[in-house]
Amino acid sequence: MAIKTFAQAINEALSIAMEQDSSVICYGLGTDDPKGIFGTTLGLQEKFGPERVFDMPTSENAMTGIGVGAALYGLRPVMSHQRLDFALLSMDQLVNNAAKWHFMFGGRRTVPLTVRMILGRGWGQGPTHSQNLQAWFAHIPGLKVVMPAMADDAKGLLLSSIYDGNPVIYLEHRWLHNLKGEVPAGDYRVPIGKARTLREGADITITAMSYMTIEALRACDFLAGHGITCDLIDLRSVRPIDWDTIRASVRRTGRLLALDTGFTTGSVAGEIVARMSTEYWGLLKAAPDRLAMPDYPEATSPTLTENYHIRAEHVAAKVAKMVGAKSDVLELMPQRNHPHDVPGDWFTGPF
Amino acid sequence: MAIKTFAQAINEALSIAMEQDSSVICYGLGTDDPKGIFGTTLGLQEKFGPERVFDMPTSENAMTGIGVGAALYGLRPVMSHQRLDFALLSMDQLVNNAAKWHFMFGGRRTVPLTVRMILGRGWGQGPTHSQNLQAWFAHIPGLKVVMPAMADDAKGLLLSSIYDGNPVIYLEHRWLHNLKGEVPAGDYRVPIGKARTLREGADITITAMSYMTIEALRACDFLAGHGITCDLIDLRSVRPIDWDTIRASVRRTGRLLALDTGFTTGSVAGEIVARMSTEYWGLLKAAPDRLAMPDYPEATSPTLTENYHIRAEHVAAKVAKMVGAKSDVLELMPQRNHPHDVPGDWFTGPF
Amino acid sequence: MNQTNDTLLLQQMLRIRLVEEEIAIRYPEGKIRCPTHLSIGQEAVAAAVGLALRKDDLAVSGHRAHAHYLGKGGNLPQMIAEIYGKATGCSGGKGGSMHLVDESVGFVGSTAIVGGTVPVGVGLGYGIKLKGTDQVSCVFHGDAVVEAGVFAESVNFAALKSLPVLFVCENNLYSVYSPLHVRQPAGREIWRMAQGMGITARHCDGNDAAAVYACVTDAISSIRAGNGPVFLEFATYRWREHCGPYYDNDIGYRSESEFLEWKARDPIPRLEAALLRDGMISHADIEQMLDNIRSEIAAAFEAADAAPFPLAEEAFTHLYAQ
Amino acid sequence: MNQTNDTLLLQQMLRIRLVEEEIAIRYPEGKIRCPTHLSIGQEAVAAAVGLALRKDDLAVSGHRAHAHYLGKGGNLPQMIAEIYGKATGCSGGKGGSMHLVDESVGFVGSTAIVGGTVPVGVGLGYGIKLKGTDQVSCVFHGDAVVEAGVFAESVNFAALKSLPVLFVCENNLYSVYSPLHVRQPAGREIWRMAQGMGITARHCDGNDAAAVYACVTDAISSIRAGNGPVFLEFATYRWREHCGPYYDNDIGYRSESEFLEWKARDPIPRLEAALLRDGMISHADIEQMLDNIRSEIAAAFEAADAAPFPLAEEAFTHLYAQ
Ligand SMILES: Cc1ncc(C[n+]2csc(CCOP(=O)(O)OP(=O)(O)O)c2C)c(N)n1
Ligand SMILES: Cc1ncc(C[n+]2csc(CCOP(=O)(O)OP(=O)(O)O)c2C)c(N)n1
Ligand SMILES: [Mg+2]
Ligand SMILES: [Mg+2]
Repeated sequence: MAIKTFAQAINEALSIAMEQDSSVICYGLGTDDPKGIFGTTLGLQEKFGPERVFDMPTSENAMTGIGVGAALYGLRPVMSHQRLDFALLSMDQLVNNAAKWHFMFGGRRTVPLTVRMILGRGWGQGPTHSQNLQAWFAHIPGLKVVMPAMADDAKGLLLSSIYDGNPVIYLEHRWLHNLKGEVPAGDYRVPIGKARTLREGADITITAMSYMTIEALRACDFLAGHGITCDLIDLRSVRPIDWDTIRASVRRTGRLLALDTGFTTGSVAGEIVARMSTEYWGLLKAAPDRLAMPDYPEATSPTLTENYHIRAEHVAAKVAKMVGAKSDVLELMPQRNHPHDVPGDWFTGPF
Repeated sequence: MAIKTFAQAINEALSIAMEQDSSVICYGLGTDDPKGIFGTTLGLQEKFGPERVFDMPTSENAMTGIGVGAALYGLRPVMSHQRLDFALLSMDQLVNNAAKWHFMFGGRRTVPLTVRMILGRGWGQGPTHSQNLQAWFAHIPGLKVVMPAMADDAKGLLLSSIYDGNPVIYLEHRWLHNLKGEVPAGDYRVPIGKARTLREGADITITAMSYMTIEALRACDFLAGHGITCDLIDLRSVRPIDWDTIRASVRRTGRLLALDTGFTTGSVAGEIVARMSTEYWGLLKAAPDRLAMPDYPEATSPTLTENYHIRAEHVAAKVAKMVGAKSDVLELMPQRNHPHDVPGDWFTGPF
Repeated sequence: MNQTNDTLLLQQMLRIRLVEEEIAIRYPEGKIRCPTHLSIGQEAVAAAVGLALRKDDLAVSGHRAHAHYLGKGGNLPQMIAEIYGKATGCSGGKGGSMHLVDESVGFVGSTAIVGGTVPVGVGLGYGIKLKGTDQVSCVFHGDAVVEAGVFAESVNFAALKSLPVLFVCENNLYSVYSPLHVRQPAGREIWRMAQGMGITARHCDGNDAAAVYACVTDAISSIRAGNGPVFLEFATYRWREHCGPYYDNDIGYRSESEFLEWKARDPIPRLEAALLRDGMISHADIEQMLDNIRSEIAAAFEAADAAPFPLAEEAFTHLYAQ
Repeated sequence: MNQTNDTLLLQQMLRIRLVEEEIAIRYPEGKIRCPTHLSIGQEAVAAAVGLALRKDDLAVSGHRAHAHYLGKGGNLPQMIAEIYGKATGCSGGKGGSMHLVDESVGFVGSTAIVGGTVPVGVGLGYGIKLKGTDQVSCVFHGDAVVEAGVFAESVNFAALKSLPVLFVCENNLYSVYSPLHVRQPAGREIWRMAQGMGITARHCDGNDAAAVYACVTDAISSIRAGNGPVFLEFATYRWREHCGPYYDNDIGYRSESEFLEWKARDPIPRLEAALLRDGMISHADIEQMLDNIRSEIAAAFEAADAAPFPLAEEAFTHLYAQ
C-alpha cells in the first residue's frame, strides 16, 4: 500500500471512478483550476475531458438540481463545494429533490448524486467559512452522510458514495487534506454506515468523526500511556450511524463520550447520547456526555478561536473525569508546537 | 378575555404591532390575497397600506435577504412562508446573514427579523409540504425559534418575536390555525425561551411543542383519569430551550418523555433527551425516551399517513409503559370521529 | 377520420379537458385527498408540446402537471390512481397529484416546489448532451417560476453549455391569487428577459393550439440541430381556482369579465371550428372522439376507485435505493 | 492644491492602492491570519462611487471590500485592526478582512458569501423608500455575483418596487481562477442582461476614474429623482491573486500578457497624467498627497499591530442582541 495524503486519496478515488465508469462526472467551482480544490481534482480534466470535469457558474442551487437531473438521466455526478457554507444555497434541491425523489415517486428512480462539501476551520475562516452542519444532513431522511477522517477512508468512502444509488453528502475537513496514511490501491470501497474502531479499550466508548477523530486519537494514545484505555469509534458515516458498533462498545465499557465538530446543541453527538441513553440507561456506569463546538459561530481573530475548538487535551480531561481518574496526568500531555489556528506549519494561508 | 382562533390571534398580534410601531412591515406570498395566509393577514393591507403589507415575487432567498436589509435599516419585518419547505430556498440568507450579522460585525448591528413558517400536515400535503425542520433552526447559533401551540401563545410569542432584536423563526402548525382559546387583549407578550407547564403531575415529565402539545394534552387528561399524572411542558421556544423548567420537572418526576413534530433522528426531542441524560443520569428512574415522526418523508396517500404521526394514544401508551402501568387502560381511550388526515371535520382541502 | 396533427391536437386537448373536468366533479366527494391543480383553459400548450416532442424526449413539470403528463403520453389510469392515493398510482400513492411520473414516455417527474424541476430538466439536458443523443429535455413551468433565482441560474447554465433544453413557460397571469404586477416589474416581457440571459426566446398565443404547435416544432428542430436551448412563452389563462375544483372569480383577485374574455379564447372550440371549416373533421368525428375519451376516462376513474390503497406500512419503503 | 473632485479621486485611488500594497507586504509576516482579497488595479470604481455617494447613502459589499469601505469613507485604522484580528477592529475581531462595517459613514457591511449582500442592499433600499428619505443604497459586487440566483431575484424586486438602489458590478473577468467563458454564455453582456430584467443599465470603462465618476453621478441623480434602480457594469482587472498578497500570473489561469495589458490601463497614472496635463495638480502636490497617505497608513498599521487582541472569551459574546 502506498502512503498518500487525504487529498490525494480523494483525487485517486475520483480518477478510478471516472476511469472505470463513463457515467461519472465531476464539477464544482474551481474543479479544473490550478489549485484543483485543494489538490483533490488536479489532473482530472486533462484525463477525462472538459465535458466530464468542469468548473461551474456560482449557482449552487441550480447546479445541485442539475446534478439531480443528470443523475436521473443515468450519470453519477460528483459535485464539490469549497465550503459547506456555500451549499446552504442549495438546500432546496438537496432536501426537496435529491433526498426525496426516490421516495416521492414510489421508488421509480434513484438519484446517485455525490456532493462533496469542505469543512473550513482556522486561519480566520470566520463565521461563514467554517460551519460543520452535518447535523442538518443527518436529520434528513433520504440523504446519506459520510465524514472520513483517514486517507484510506477518504478514498473508500468516496468510491462507495459515487456508486451508491442515493444522494450522499461527503464532508471533508480542510485540516485533513494534508494528513497521510496508507491507501489501498484500486477500486477500494468502504461501506457507508459502518464505523471503524480505531482503538480498543475497556474504560469508555468515544465516538468521533472527521477531524475530531484525529484529536481523539491523540487523547486516547496519551491516556493509554496512563492506564486509561478507550474504545475509539470513528463513525465514518453519520447517516446512517452504525448503531451496532456503538452498542457493542457501550455494552462493554458502560461509558460514552460523543465528540463532534459541529455546534453542540442539536449535534450528531447529541443524537448518539440520546439514543444510547434511551437504550442503555440501565447499564451505563456514568452519565453519558459529549464534547462539541460551542453554540457560537467561529469568529475570525486568532485569539477568538483559542478556546473555541475541542482539542485532544479537552477530550483527555473529560475522559479522565468520566472514568474518575486524577486529571493532573494531563499536565504531562505533550503540547503542539504550531499555532492553534492552523493544522500544521505547512499552512500559511490564505484559504 | 376573548375567545379567538390561533389564526385570529396571529392576525391580532400583527395588527397591534403594526398599529403601535410604524417600523413593522409584513410580507410574503399571498399576504394580501383573499385567503390572507389562512386568515392570519386578512385586513392588514387595508389598515396599513400596500407599502407595509405586501405580496412578493416567488423569490424566497432574496426576499429573506431583503428582510435582513430592511431590518438593518431599522424596520421590523415579518415575513411569511405558507410552508416551511419553501423556506429551504432561503437558508443562506437566514443562516449566513440573519443569524450571524450581529455576531460577525462585533455586535454593531441587530437584525430584528421575524420569519413565519407554516408547518404542513395531512390531506396529502406530501413530502415537500409537510416538513417540520425546527431541529435545523434550533441548531443555529444566532437564531431564536418559537413554536406556539395555544392561541394566546400564538399572539404573545409573535409580538415578542417582532420586538426581539434578533432573527426569530416563528413556526405555526397548519392544524392549529382553527383551534380556539382565550387570548388576552392588547400588546400581550410571552417571553421567548420560557416554557409553560400545562399539566402538573408526579409520574413523568413530558415535553412537547406546537401541535404535539395538543395530542399530549389529550393523552395527559386521559391518563390522569386513570391515576397517572404527568408534568406536561409546552416548550413554546425550541431555541433557546427553557432548561430550568425542564430540569425542575425532571428532578421531581425522575422520568422524561420528549415529543416532537419532526423527524426522530436529530430531533429537538433528542436534544432534550441527550442533555437531561447527561445532567440527570443519576436521578432518572427510567430510561428517558422520545416520540417523534418516523425518519421518512410524509407520503401523500391517506393510508400512508395512518401510522405516520404520533397521536395521543401513542403518547399514552408510551407513558403507561414508562411508568410501568398496565397498558390495557388504553382501550378506554376515546377515539376521534374524524379522519386521521385532517385536523377536524371543518377541513375539506385542498391546502 | 384522417388522424392529422391537427385532429390529434384537438383530441389531446379534449382529453385533457375532460379528465380535468372529471377530477373537478369528483373532488368534492372527499376521496381525492391531496392538493390538486387543474389546467382547464390551458390545454393547448400541453397538447401541442406533447405532440411535438418525441416519445423518447424528456419532460419535467411543477405542481400543475396533469396536462403535461397526459400530453406527453403519460398513463391516464395510473395518474388518476395516483391522485386517489392508490397503490396502482404512478408513484404508488407516495406522491399524489403533484408528483407524477411515467418513465415509459419520458415524463421524468413533476414536483411541488415552484421552480424545483427547472434545474432538473437542465441536468437531463446535460446528460443528453454528454451521451450524444438527439433527445430534447422539456421544462414546463409557470410565470412565477421566472421570479425564482434557480430559473436564472438554470437558464445561464443551459445557455453556457448549449444544452438541448426547451423551456415552456405558460404565462397565465397569476401565481395563486397574485397577479403579475405585484411580482414582476411593469413592462416585463418574460421571453425578452430570457433572451437577455442569453438564450433564444419567442412568445406566442398559448390558446391557439396550431400556432403553439408550429412554434414548438420550430424550436425543437433548432434544438435538435444543436443550436442550444430555446425559451418559449405562451399567453394563456387558468379558468378555475389555483388549487382545487371550483371557480373563484367571486373572491376578488380577478374579475369575472377577465375570465369571460379568456374563456372566449378557449383553445378547443377555436381549433374545432377551424377543423370543421376546413373539412378536416366532422361533427360526427368529434362525437366519436368524445365518446372514446369519455369511456377511457370512466374506466380510469372506475379502476382508480376500485384499486387498493397502499398498505400503511408502505409509508416506510423506498427511502433509499438499494 | 485646489481639492477638486478629480484630485480627490486621485487621492482616494492612491490611498486605496497604498493601503492594499501595504497589506500585501505585511501578509507574509503571518500576523494577518484571515483570507484577504485585495483590490489593486480596481481602485477607480471604489474611489469614484465612494466620492459620488453622500455620507448618508448606504453601501454593502462582498469578500473584496477594502476599497469599497475606504472609498465610502470607512475608518482606516479600524479596518487594518480588523484585518489583524484586533479588539479595536471595526468588527471587534469577529469578522476579519471579509466583514467590514462602518456605520458612521453608511458602510453597512461586507460579507463572504458570493451574492450574500445583494438582497441586503435592496432591503436597505426598501427601508429608504418606506421612510421617504432621498438616500441611495449601493450594492458593490463582482461579475460572478450575477450568476447567483439571488441576484436576479434582488434585481426583480428592486425594479418591481422602483427602489433607490445602485448596483455596481466590477467585472474583472475572473471569479477566483475561473474566466467568464466557463461561467457565462458567450456574448453575454452583463449590463444588457440586467436591462432585460427590467432595470436601467449602463456600462463603462472601470479604469477611467473620471468616466466612472460621471457615470455614477448620473445614475445617482436618476435614482434620487425617483426613477428607480440603476445597474452599472465597470470593466476592470484585479492585478494580484484572488485571495492573498501575491501575483499569480504564472500558475496558468491567465496570462502575463493579459495582466500587462490591463496594467497599462492602470487608472491611477491615467488620471494623474490628465491632471498634470491640465495643470490641476503638480508633481509636488502628488508627492505631498503620497506623503500624507503614507503616514496615515503607517500610523494605522502601527496602531493595529500595537492594539490588543480581543480576549479569548470575547468569542462568546454578541450572539444575540439584548
Ligand atoms: C418555492 C415555493 N414557493 C411557493 C410555493 C407555493 N405555490 C404553489 S403553486 C404557486 C404558484 C405558481 O405560479 P405559476 O408558476 O405561475 O404557476 P401556475 O400556478 O399559474 O400554473 C405557488 C406560489 C411553492 N410551491 N414553492
Ligand atoms: C456562494 C459562494 N460560492 C463560492 C464562494 C467562493 N468564492 C469566494 S470569492 C469568489 C469569486 C467571486 O468572483 P467575483 O464576484 O467576480 O468577485 P471578484 O473576486 O472577482 O472580485 C468565489 C467563487 C463563495 N464565497 N460563496
Ligand atoms: Mg401562473
Ligand atoms: Mg470577478
